[in-house]
Amino acid sequence: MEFFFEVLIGGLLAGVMYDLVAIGFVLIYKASGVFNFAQGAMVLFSALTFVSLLERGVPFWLAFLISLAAMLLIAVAVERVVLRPLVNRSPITLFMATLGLSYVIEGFAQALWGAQVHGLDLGISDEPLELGGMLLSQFDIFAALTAASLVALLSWLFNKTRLGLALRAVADDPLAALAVGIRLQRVWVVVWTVAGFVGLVAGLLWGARLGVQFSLSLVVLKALPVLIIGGFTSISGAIVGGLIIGASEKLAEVYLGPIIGSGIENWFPYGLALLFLLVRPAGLFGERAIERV
Amino acid sequence: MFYREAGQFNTRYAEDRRSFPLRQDRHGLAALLAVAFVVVPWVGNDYWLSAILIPFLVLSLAGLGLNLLTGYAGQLSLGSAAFMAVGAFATYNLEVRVDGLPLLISIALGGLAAALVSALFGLPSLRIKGFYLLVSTLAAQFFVGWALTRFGWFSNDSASGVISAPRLDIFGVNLDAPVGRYLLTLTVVVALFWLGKNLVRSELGRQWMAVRDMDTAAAVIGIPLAKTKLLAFALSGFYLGVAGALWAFAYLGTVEPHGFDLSRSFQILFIIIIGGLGSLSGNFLGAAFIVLFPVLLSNLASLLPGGLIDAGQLENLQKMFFGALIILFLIKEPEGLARLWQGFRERARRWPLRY
Amino acid sequence: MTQTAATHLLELDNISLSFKGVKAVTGISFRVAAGEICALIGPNGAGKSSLLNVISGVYQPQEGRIRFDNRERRRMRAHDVAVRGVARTFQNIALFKGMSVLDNVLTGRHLKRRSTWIEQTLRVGRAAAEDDSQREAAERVIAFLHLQPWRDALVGTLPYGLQKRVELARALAAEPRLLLLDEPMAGMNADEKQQMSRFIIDINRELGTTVLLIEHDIGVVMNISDHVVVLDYGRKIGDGSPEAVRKSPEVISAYLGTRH
Amino acid sequence: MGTLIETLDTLPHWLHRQALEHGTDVALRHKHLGIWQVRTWRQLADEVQSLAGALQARGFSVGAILTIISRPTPQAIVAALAAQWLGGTASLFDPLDSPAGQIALLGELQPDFVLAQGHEELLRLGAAQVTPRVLIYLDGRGLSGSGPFDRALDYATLMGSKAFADTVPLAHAQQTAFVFYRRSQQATEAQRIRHTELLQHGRHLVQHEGLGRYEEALAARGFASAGQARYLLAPWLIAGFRLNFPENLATRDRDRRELGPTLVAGTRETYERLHGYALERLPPPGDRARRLVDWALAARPGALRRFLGHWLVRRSLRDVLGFSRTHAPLVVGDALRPETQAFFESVGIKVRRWGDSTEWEVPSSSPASVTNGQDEPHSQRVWKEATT
Repeated sequence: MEFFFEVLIGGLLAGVMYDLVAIGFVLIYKASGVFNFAQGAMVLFSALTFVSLLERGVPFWLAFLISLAAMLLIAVAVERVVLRPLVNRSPITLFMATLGLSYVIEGFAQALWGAQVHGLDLGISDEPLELGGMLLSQFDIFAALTAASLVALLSWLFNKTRLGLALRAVADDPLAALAVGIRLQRVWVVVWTVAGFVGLVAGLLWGARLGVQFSLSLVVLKALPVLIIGGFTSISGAIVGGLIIGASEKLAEVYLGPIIGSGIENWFPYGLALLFLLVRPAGLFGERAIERV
Repeated sequence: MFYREAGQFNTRYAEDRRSFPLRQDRHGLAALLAVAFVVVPWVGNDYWLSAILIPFLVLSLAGLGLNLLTGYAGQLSLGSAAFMAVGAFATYNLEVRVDGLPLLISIALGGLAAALVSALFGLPSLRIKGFYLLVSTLAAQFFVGWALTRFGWFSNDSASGVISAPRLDIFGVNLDAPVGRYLLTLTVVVALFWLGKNLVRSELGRQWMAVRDMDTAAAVIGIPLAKTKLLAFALSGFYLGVAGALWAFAYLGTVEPHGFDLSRSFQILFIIIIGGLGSLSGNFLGAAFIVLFPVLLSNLASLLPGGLIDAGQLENLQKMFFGALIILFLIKEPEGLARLWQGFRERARRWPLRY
Repeated sequence: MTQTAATHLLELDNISLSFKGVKAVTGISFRVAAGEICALIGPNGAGKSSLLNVISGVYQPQEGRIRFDNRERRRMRAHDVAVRGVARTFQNIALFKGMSVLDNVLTGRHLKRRSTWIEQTLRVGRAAAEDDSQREAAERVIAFLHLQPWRDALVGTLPYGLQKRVELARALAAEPRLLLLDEPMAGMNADEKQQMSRFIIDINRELGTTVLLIEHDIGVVMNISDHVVVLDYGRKIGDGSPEAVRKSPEVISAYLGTRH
Repeated sequence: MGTLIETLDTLPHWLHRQALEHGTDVALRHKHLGIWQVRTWRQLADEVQSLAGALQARGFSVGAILTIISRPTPQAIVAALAAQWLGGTASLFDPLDSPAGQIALLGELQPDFVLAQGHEELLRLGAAQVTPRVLIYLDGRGLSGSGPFDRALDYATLMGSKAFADTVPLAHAQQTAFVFYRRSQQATEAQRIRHTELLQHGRHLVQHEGLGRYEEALAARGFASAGQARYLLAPWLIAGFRLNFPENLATRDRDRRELGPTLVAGTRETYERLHGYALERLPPPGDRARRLVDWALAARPGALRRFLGHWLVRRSLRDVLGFSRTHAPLVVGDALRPETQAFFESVGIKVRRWGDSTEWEVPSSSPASVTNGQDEPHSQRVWKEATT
């Protein structure tokens, strides 16, 4: 039983990592209705930039700011080159565009910084910590706290600031938002930058875990089921979804693994997401639109 | 501009239904086939046959497979490679476990197996739409990959999961030589494209497009959405399965799950985006582009002073270029190269008049 | 086209429909006689389209019964309704934009197909002969609505008025017994309206198709319909001959109330 | 043909001959329901005879006039030939002419036998207060329950009842084959053409232009002109080539390109419309493409220009206009305007003129003077005029 909880908590904490990626998705999806497949590439790019700067002796905070600036540039470029020309095209088209975008960013990141694996040490020891008779990784807890503060920051951003207001307006009804003089383009740039920022944080945490390398961009594939379960339009949904996925895949690995074979965690989330889809197509927190003809 | 259409008119519907209504086009096609079947095997060297033409043909076929599902029936899929894998492994197992089974039969059966798997993963499409469906197809991608590596039975318990394909024999004729493999591939591809052409021009093809363009209206007309979608998945799966078998047997000569990973699925998606969604010829154009462009790029790089661009950088450049190209096509010409060609042709037919 | 009240093709009995608790239609009952042109009118948001969607099986009513051709139904999916011989057009055109006019019309006839997709793909059996008959029937519809010049055009490229006509053609191609038209003349100029009403009358007279249509242009409605049903806020406030309805004070007030 | 011609001195006789000798050859094509529907000479002759039978059964006799108000359609041709088969006359009206004038004309003529295309044409008859003895319509669309025409007969059902007329034509050379009417300010003028005259001109054209059995002719405009009767119908029956009808006015240009007629017997309007059609669709002046076109179409080109111009522009322009197989481009009646003539020549089409010699005359007894057509049916009157 003890063991079970350990696994569960471990899973939940791992789920936090998924949350960090998923939140980026939700932001962009809410603001521009794009399912941004390039989020993973953004994570990779930001982390890679950060690490490489660090390795070239740039101080931590400066490297962080520069990477952030880089994400801003990307956001501007994306808005100019991808979003604006493709405005009011079908979601599928936009998705495929972000697929292309992810190729561009990944290629660019590796062309710029090389493809080798970079170690990243954020100075948090990873030795387990005894809590209530359970061994928990300090790092995971740190990650959880970061995620929590990030979410707090975002919710403040969206509920208390004018930008947040504008964003929600755009999310509800782009045309109306335009009508009341909200500049869609600017909102998009800001949101993509924020998503980039979230990506950077996620990149650092993931990078410190697995080392900063190409495989970072694959976390995007984990985020999809998270969103399906949580619903594309709700941050809290994304968080819950992430926790569910994290916990369930760990549990599955530990308890189902021995029966049907190891390595199931790379498809298990999808199976789970499918079940959710068939039962609740709009996800836990997403609202479903009734089709009018 | 070199068309001469005056005097080409139809007195029967059958004539009007031909897919190449113009005499010039029919002759052109005949010439093309003659070249492909007679001239190429004659003049083509091994490198061109086995490194360029065979993968080009197989990828065209795979493109058609995905195009049936995405371009015609409007169901987006990222699991193409999985169904190719199923086709490849099913064919392999039939070859090694059922002795005396003719190669073509086992390829067809391999395709059938892929069709079943594809239809299975298509089931969710009855409830969900758009990129929610990605979940299902990605699930296929990862699950199949996992299952094939996890269970040794599929790879006949070979240690690495990598297995070499058995000899290619058809009616006792050995086809292991590049020419043989090329002709085998070409024959299968031509036959399946002919069927595909009939398919998309049949009632079913129209139903697919109806579901793609406006599914509520399709339902009101009385089109059974479930059956239509599942058939799209199944037939797409069949084509991909056969393509997978050819990829393993005629091109690589080995069968391994990693050859059918997610990036392969993306590659096939790119083929139909560049070539043209909802077009048959587009698959050839897209595949040609995907196959030839890297060759071209590396040749260009080799022209530069040595070491200026190493292989890794080349790959990155390639990636960026493809990505940019996808975005460009989605913005400028969502219907791909095929549409560009068709537009040019239409103008040529009307020239010098504008409309 | 006056019919004896005995032969009713369509009977709605106390239909109610609501979205998330919001009532769209409440307790609507009326009957459409075989062979008549029946108009469904009312201010915007009166629930006309919702009612049409109920009849064609796009929405399922929470209450009420529908009798079509003396077969009663509680719930029925759009597909079954089509099989029974009901075809429709949509308020905001729902054509297959990526297909040619001819293909749209042919698709409208797909219920008339007998050969399987395998026969068609392998070009064996009855497929070819059937292709001919289907094509000829489709061509007759195209000729009936004077669409020959645009036979091979992609519908997405056609002007609005023509698209409306193509959609009518697609519905007609199914050889329906009941034709539901949701604002067939919306956004048309006078000439186009004139032409469209001519087509609708011809369809009714020449092919004997029963027509139930929604239209805002009262002038047109009074001209072409044998029978008018008036809705307001999801309730029926008028039902009868054009003259009778025109005189009904309730209808007049409803219209004056919501002039737009 | 030599010796035959003496015995073959009317249009119906030629039809008869073609049906006997080349029964299975294509006589007519009509683009209908998306494809070119074919009628062989045998089928055509049968159709003519059964319509003739139907007319005869309803009192249409030698010298009577069948008034045909229709666009060029196979049925219109059949009707004209049927009338002539019975030794009668066909009087052609083009529905595209101004309604007002036509209504007045019909009102005066009070025809006894009428074949009208459809609703529109019937309405004109109604407006002209014409109540023919026999009224046949081709397209019953919109007729149900429209008042005075409940006695009208449907062409299709008429054909269904196979009442064949005598298997040899009753026509003879001196009878009027066609009569055309028009209103000038003073009076109504008529134009009568006898079979002999028609065949003489037709034969002349056939020989002079060297027309054979395999010509393809497109009949896009109305027949409501004597010229067309002389230079299209007569040659068609004599040479036995194929007469083709476009799907409708809107599609005639596409249909012409599909068909690629070898013989174009058009009126001045035909060519000028086509000229306008081309000008409107060529690249806009000043555009680079347009400069190429103009360069290629310039008069008196040198060798290079002739070669390049042919391959780059003229050949394809001829084709889109549907003229790439045309070896007999004829204009019947008035000559073309110089610029039109020049345009077609620059594309490589030398349009040849065949003047129309029939003069208009005011009928000896002007129909207007006859108060009641009952005592002396219109048809009788014309028959007198035709035979005296």
